[in-house]
Amino acid sequence: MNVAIDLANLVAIALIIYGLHELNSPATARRGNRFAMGGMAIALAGILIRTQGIGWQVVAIGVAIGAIVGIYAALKVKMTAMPQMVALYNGAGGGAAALISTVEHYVAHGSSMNDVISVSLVLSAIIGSVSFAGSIIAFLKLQEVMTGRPLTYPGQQFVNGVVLLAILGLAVWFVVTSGTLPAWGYVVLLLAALLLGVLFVLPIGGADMPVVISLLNSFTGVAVAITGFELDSTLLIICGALVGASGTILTVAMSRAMNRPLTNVLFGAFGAAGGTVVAGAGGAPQQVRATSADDVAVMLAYANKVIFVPGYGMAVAQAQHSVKALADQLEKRGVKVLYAIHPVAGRMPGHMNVLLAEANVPYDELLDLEDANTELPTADVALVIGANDVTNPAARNVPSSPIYGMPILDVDKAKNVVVLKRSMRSGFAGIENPLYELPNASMLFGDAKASVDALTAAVKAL
Amino acid sequence: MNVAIDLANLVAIALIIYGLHELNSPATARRGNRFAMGGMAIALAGILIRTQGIGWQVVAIGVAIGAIVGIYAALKVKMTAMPQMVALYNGAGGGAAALISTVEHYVAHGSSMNDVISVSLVLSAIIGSVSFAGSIIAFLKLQEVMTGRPLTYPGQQFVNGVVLLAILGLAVWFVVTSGTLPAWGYVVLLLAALLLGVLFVLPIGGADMPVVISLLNSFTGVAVAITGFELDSTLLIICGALVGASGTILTVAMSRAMNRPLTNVLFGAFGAAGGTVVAGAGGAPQQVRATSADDVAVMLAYANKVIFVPGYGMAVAQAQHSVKALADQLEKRGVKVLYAIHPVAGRMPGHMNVLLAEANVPYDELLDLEDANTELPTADVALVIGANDVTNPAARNVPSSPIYGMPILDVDKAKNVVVLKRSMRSGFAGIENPLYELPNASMLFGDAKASVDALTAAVKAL
Amino acid sequence: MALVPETVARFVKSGLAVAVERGAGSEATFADELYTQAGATTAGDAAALLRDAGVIVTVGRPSDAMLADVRAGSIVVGFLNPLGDPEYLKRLAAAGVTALAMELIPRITRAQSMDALSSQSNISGYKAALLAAAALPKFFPMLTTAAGTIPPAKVLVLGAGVAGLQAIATARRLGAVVSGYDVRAVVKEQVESLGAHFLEFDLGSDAEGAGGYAKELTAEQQERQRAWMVEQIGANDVVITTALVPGRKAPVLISEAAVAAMKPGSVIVDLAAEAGGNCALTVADQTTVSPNGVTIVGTTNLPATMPADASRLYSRNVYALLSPWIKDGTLAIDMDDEVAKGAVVTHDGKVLIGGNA
Amino acid sequence: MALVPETVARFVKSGLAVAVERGAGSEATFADELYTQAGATTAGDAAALLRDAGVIVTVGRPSDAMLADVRAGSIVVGFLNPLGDPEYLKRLAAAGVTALAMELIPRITRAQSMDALSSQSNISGYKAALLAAAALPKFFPMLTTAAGTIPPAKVLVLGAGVAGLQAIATARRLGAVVSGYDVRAVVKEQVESLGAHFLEFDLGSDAEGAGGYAKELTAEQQERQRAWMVEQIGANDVVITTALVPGRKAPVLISEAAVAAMKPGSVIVDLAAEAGGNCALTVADQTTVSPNGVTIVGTTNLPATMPADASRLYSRNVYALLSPWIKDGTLAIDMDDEVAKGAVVTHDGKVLIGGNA
Amino acid sequence: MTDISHLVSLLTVLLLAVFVGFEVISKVPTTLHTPLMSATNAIHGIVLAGAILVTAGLFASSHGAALTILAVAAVTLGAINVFGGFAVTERMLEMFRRKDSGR
Amino acid sequence: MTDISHLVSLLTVLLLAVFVGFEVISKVPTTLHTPLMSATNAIHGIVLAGAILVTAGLFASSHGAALTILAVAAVTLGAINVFGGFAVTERMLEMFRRKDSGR
Ligand SMILES: NC(=O)c1ccc[n+]([C@@H]2O[C@H](COP(=O)([O-])OP(=O)(O)OC[C@H]3O[C@@H](n4cnc5c(N)ncnc54)[C@H](OP(=O)(O)O)[C@@H]3O)[C@@H](O)[C@H]2O)c1
Ligand SMILES: NC(=O)c1ccc[n+]([C@@H]2O[C@H](COP(=O)([O-])OP(=O)(O)OC[C@H]3O[C@@H](n4cnc5c(N)ncnc54)[C@H](OP(=O)(O)O)[C@@H]3O)[C@@H](O)[C@H]2O)c1
Ligand SMILES: NC(=O)c1ccc[n+]([C@@H]2O[C@H](COP(=O)([O-])OP(=O)(O)OC[C@H]3O[C@@H](n4cnc5c(N)ncnc54)[C@H](O)[C@@H]3O)[C@@H](O)[C@H]2O)c1
Ligand SMILES: NC(=O)c1ccc[n+]([C@@H]2O[C@H](COP(=O)([O-])OP(=O)(O)OC[C@H]3O[C@@H](n4cnc5c(N)ncnc54)[C@H](O)[C@@H]3O)[C@@H](O)[C@H]2O)c1
Repeated sequence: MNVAIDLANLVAIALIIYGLHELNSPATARRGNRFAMGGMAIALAGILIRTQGIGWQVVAIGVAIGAIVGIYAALKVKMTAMPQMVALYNGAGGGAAALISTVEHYVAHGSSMNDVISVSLVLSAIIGSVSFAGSIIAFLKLQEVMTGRPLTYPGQQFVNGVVLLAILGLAVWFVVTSGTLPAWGYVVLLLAALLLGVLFVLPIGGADMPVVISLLNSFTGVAVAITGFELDSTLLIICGALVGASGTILTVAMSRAMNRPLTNVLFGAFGAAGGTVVAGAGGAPQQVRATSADDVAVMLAYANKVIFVPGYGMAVAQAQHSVKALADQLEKRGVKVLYAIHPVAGRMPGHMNVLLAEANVPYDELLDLEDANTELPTADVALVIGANDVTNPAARNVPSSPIYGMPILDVDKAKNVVVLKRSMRSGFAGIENPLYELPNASMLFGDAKASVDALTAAVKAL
Repeated sequence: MNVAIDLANLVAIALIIYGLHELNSPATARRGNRFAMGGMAIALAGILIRTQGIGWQVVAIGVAIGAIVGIYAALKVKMTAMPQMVALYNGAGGGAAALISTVEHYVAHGSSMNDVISVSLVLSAIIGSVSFAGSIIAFLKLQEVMTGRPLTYPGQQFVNGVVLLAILGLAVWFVVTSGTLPAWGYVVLLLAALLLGVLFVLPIGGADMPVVISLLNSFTGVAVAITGFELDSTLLIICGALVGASGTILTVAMSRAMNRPLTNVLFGAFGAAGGTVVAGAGGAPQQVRATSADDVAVMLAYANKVIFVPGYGMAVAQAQHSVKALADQLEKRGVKVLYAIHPVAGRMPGHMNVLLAEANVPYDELLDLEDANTELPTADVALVIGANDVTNPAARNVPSSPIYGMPILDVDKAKNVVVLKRSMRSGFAGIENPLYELPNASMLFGDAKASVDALTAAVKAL
Repeated sequence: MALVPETVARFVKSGLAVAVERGAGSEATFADELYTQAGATTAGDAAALLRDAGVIVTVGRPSDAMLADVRAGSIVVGFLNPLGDPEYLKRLAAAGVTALAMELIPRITRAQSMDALSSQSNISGYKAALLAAAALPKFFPMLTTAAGTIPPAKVLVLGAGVAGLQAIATARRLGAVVSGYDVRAVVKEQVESLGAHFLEFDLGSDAEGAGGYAKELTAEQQERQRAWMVEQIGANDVVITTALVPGRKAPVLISEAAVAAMKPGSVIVDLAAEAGGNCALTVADQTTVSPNGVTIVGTTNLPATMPADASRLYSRNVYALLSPWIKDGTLAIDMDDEVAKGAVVTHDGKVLIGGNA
Repeated sequence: MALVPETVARFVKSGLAVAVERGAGSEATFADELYTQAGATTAGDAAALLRDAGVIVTVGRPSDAMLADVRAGSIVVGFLNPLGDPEYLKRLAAAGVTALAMELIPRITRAQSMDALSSQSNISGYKAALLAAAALPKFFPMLTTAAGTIPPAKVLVLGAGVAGLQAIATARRLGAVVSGYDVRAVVKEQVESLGAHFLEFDLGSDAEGAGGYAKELTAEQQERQRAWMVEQIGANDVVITTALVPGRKAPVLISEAAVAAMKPGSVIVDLAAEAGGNCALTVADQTTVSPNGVTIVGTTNLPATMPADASRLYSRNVYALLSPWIKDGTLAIDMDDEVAKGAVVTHDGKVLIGGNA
Repeated sequence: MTDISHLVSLLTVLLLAVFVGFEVISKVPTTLHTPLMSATNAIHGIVLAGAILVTAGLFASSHGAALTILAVAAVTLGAINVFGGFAVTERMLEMFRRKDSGR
Repeated sequence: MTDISHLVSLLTVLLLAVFVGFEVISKVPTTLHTPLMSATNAIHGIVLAGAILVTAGLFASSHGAALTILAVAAVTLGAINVFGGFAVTERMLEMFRRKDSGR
């Protein structure tokens, strides 16, 4: 029997790893998740068989509650609240690891345990608790129960240091005494670890939460792997290590996608809720969402209709050939690409025409103002390539604006607007563009040619 | 002590895996090889310590001979003979695995062994022998001691089947008797396995040998992993499995790079030594080397000077913008790119100029015939993009040719010539181009635009 | 032709009655029937038409004879050259008309669609490059042929406003190696945004003035500029000049010495000919050849050589200008409108100029 | 100008003495000094020059008056129109000269660099597109401007040989929407290789003849072609025609009905004007306007409007033709050479034509 | 000794699993970051297995109800982690469905 | 039982190593195919370790010289595999050196 279970475990592990592999690409991700689920199911079934149903009633109760709560919440929650949901579930995992250690500790109470067990027990308790508490704070921040702003206070570093030292001291004590330290010792240890989790996440801004959650996810992975040593379970070791390692890679990738080093995210005490605040053209702060070429690439590749809106920035960057290459790449995937040409885009009449003709863009893909404004509301993405004034909604609705009354391209009516420019600087008219703050807009900063080339490469790689 | 060795082994494994990881990219490959060497050194040192020097004299003799032979041959052999060298070394590994099993078999002789050992012993003996014999045949074929042509004869399938069945039968007998079968049984098993290796490789053509060697490499990996079970060594299991798996991936990648399914390579009994024979423009067969975008990309990316030679095919494919993009990509890497414009390339005077100007190629990168022929001998690669007649050396040296006397671009004087065209069809003059058979020429078949785009992507990925 | 049938139809739709002089559109390829189809009436008697009209739209300016027929209180729209000929304005005022000078429409964002200077300059720039290519005894593009390689022509565009930029774009399209030059510093990026090269010359100060136009240079700056030009010009086969300073004589950029430095067969197209020319040897409305064989094209009204598109663009500009003021079938200029403040040069018998120009 | 200084220098270097009529190069921007610098002598007396010369290089053909001065046994090279005017050949033969007709150089690969028909056609095609753009009252390119969007001009090129392809390329560079048409089937791919559209019309047979030239169509095919053209032509603003069949009158592709189907202001540039014209209304050497306002340009010698490059290319062709026959400072035609077999039309007092043409 | 060798074999497994974890996540498009994070999250839900083992262990000998409650809490949390994690991932991946039909 | 559990742990290691092997080779440019093949080739030279173990084992009890010769042959072959393999790889990778300086 046990041999069968062992072999089933191997299958489970293979399925989980393969599932993770498939999760790498949008095309296979769903299948990958199913594989991982299958592997998990086999592994859990194996455990139930192995425990021969001892205590199945209480286990059943626990599983039932957990499954119902977990699935119900997962299905009910709004799409936008997904990140905090992930945080919560991660916290649950960390909490479970810490609880397992706690139970084991009290079961063994008094009798001394071997070094492997004592070390792994105390480590999994600490890391699990940190992950648990940290995840809850992350949840509260994202759910806006707590302010998304970084919470800092004087002497913060010192307090953190003290807590960390306390934990280390207690942990060493625990190992040295082979787990036979007085009862309060363990309790204090746990509380200190929980506190550390809270303190760790508090100073981090809401915008950076996804990176933090990913890091806590990999912490939980590590905790679970260590729990594996504690319980002598290769299953836990492997799954935990898998998550610990892949989570680390992911965390780094995520912070890189935000164009920030990880250390900056974690210890920068910097970054605010939902978007980056940058100085707008007028000097006043504008809160915009900076995005990455990879993200935009997915958006473009899975769109039905994309409208390119070229402006003077495309001309300055001489990006016309790159723009055509991107359009070709998208059209190859069945995406419909059109170009909206504003009458005064650029710096001379017909500026965009000259450049796009040079790049061999067929005339029938060029829309003039009226046609473009008919098409834009049905577009999935409006990709604004170095245009600014000609997309400024202030011309429509701010009578005091110097450009009020100029007909503009209604890019804000598209499902998504991505703006390619180098900075928040203004265009010819020298005014701020409220477009950039709209919820459906995001900015891809950088030279237009470089950005468009990056998009082409990213679309190709999908 | 042993604990230290165990931990050192973990380090060794980590180094080997990490080295393999680094071998994935040209930029880090050398470092990767060094890491793997380091890991190997640690592992071997560990083994020597563990055996406490028992029999060190004979071991030293064996190692010394092996090291001297191996390194000497590796350093002396010509660059072009590398593949057969790899085959030989691979055969050595397979042979060693088979010998280990043989020794173990005779050591245990008579006394029955447990199932894990008997199964692994017989498997590693068989697979090791197949790999050993197959590698030697591959070596002989590539070294041209034996003909590179596929050797086939009627009833081949049947003979192979009989040998395979014999091996299987003996193997089962071996396991069932727990290794206590009569002495001749094991000997016959070994011989049959060696024979199978020979029979397996004989019908495969010289051009396909690299794929076969890679497959045999992964066989040896599997044999070593199984030897690990036999000797209860995780070191051997891990290294063997690593090679078995990565070797399989590599084999598939290699046959894909040759545009042939693996089964075709192995069982096609098809493919001749050094190049593909195709019908030339005149109907007579021409022996040319077809290459892949990945290969050409590396050639281009690591070149100092590349000269593009556009012709009518670039115009037909309307590849001018793609060509410019490739040039940009190469220039970004510091490669010098020039364009050689033949006076009658294309179908109207200045045809190439019109197209390249459209793609914004700066005029000062365009070389006319004379300048181009001064530059070409110093170029690392001449990339001929849909040109044919204007590169035909027959114009220089075949007085009977209808184009004799026309000045041509001496692309054959460049270190490497890569020709992008769709087929072996002729150009305007309707004649065969002997350029394609030169040893420094290779063909990248396909529509010029598609090929150039593939090159750009491949260069970017490097 | 000041109004094309398409625009006439739009005016008619907004309730105005439009009358067109018979045959006026034929030059610009618009036959009388097209106008009647668009809802206009046509008549042969221009004087009668003028007497009836509440709004008179022309391209150039009505002659004094015509002004005699114009009703007092009516509106006249056209290129009136108010800065060049202040006397004429007095006559307009005397006639009692409200005159809108197209060249004085302020360069504010909202008025871009009314900006006939831009739309006509655009045509001039395009046509100047074509004329230069036609006049040059050589190819513009580089061509490698069996009979040898033809090097590309070198084109220099002086003054990169609307016309200059379009000339740059057109010459580049034809395959010439193009450089541009201007006194305003912002232009460098604009020239480069067309893929051309910008010639840098340090004037010591930026010459950007009001409304995006250039200021006049000091005498010393002009002298230095001309000297520098003598060095630059010889390398070019074609020079297209478009440098203007509103209300002034065009700056002379190409001295006689500079022309002498050019190779025989070279071509100069001087779009500033009407304002006195950017080249010292330019004769307005004539193509002359310098002693050393340089062709100098002193054309003054290039848009007239592309009448169909020139009329189409001009009439759209006029429509954009007037339509916001049409209410319930009548046109009443809102004199507080920023555009009116700039463009109205006479009103109620008074000359208003100086207010915004 | 048949020889430019650069080529003169090469002839001089290979040992020939070159004499140039004084002032002959000025039109093509080559001053007399350049010739003397290149090693030629210049003289004012053309008759004396002719009497002295062993080889006479011209662009067109020597007049009968000039022939009177030519030495018997000398070599004459130029466009001699041998198929169009056989009578002239007899006069050449009578003068005892060995005459090489540039237009009869065979279209073999080796002779590409001597092919003056190609090099001059190339100029014609380029210039034809420029002329059309200059004559059209509209823009070639599409332009989206504040005053509205200007649609691109539509250009149709009939006959896509050397001149036609270059016209296509040039019109496309200027931003027009271009289609091409030819009777030879291979041309489709060539037109498309320039990014233009090919108009397909099923003639029932391919009309590719010897040397890559077209064959003459049957009367029935011509009729069908003309009828089809009437349908096609109205959609275009510009038609450039280059259709030629060697030695025949040019095929009439555009009937009067077709011209009538075009919009006023449209432009036809007929490069076949000299051979009778591809358009029924073409008048050679004149620009006419049809009753419905279509401008028809019947220009016959476009290369002459680009004298510098035309001369440069032509003289390189001549050099490529003659230089293989120069040995030790004398020129002796190898009458067995395939090129000579094709191009020599009179020799030793006999007319040789019919041999290869 | 066996203890040690057992530990070494666990460490070997750990090492290899870490490598698999590092290698398996290659260039993921940014949009997959969150689903991937969520999926790995669900995978460490395997801690549920540990919680079940521990709970079962409590029943082997007698311990206080307090410990049982803690153990069941661990089971519950683990279950939330597994079930919720996979469900969330599944929902997030819904948005890539279009692709399958879209192309 | 322990035998079995030992086997299972070896199999676990095998499984993970196989995954590492699969994952570690991602998109290799074709030119690296041969060096990579050669490097993996050298890695299975670890069989030398096995050969050494076996040889040492022979000395623990007495066996015929024949077996010793076989064992030494195994050692020799293994050594050829390791040393030759790495050396060949190193030489092949020489050609990528230019890059480091070239850029
Ligand atoms: N068409 C005409 O005839 C004409 C003539 C004169 C004036 N104008 C005026 O010009 C304006 C045209 O509008 P528009 O939207 O085309 O241009 P715009 O409003 O001037 O905006 C251009 C934007 O492109 C960005 N940019 C510049 N270089 C870039 C590069 N290399 N890569 C990426 N982004 C770059 C700039 O932002 P960063 O600096 O942050 O990158 C800038 O905000 C209108 O205000 C119009 O009235 C037009
Ligand atoms: N320039 C002139 O004025 C002029 C005029 C008339 C004739 N010619 C003659 O034309 C020839 C020009 O030489 P060339 O070297 O430019 O051209 P070429 O000799 O005609 O060769 C062109 C080659 O391009 C390949 N090709 C065609 N379409 C392709 C595509 N879509 N993708 C990739 N390859 C493609 C063809 O091979 P596959 O079919 O195998 O792809 C063909 O062999 C000379 O013989 C010249 O004498 C020139
Ligand atoms: N509303 C708007 O936003 C709007 C509309 C149209 C034009 N503009 C801008 O206004 C500017 C002027 O346009 P324009 O074409 O009507 O100008 P213009 O015709 O008055 O002058 C042409 C050019 O000559 C240049 N110039 C003057 N003196 C010179 C000298 N000594 N040397 C060299 N160059 C000299 C000027 O700088 C200008 O660029 C342009 O930058 C144009 O983009 C803005
Ligand atoms: N040696 C060489 O390889 C070489 C050199 C130069 C030209 N060529 C080729 O020779 C061919 C002819 O060149 P050309 O320009 O001197 O030809 P051309 O001037 O004699 O004729 C011009 C074009 O008109 C076309 N035409 C004739 N009758 C027509 C009709 N009824 N309707 C439509 N089109 C008609 C012809 O097919 C030709 O393409 C071209 O394809 C050219 O590429 C080859």
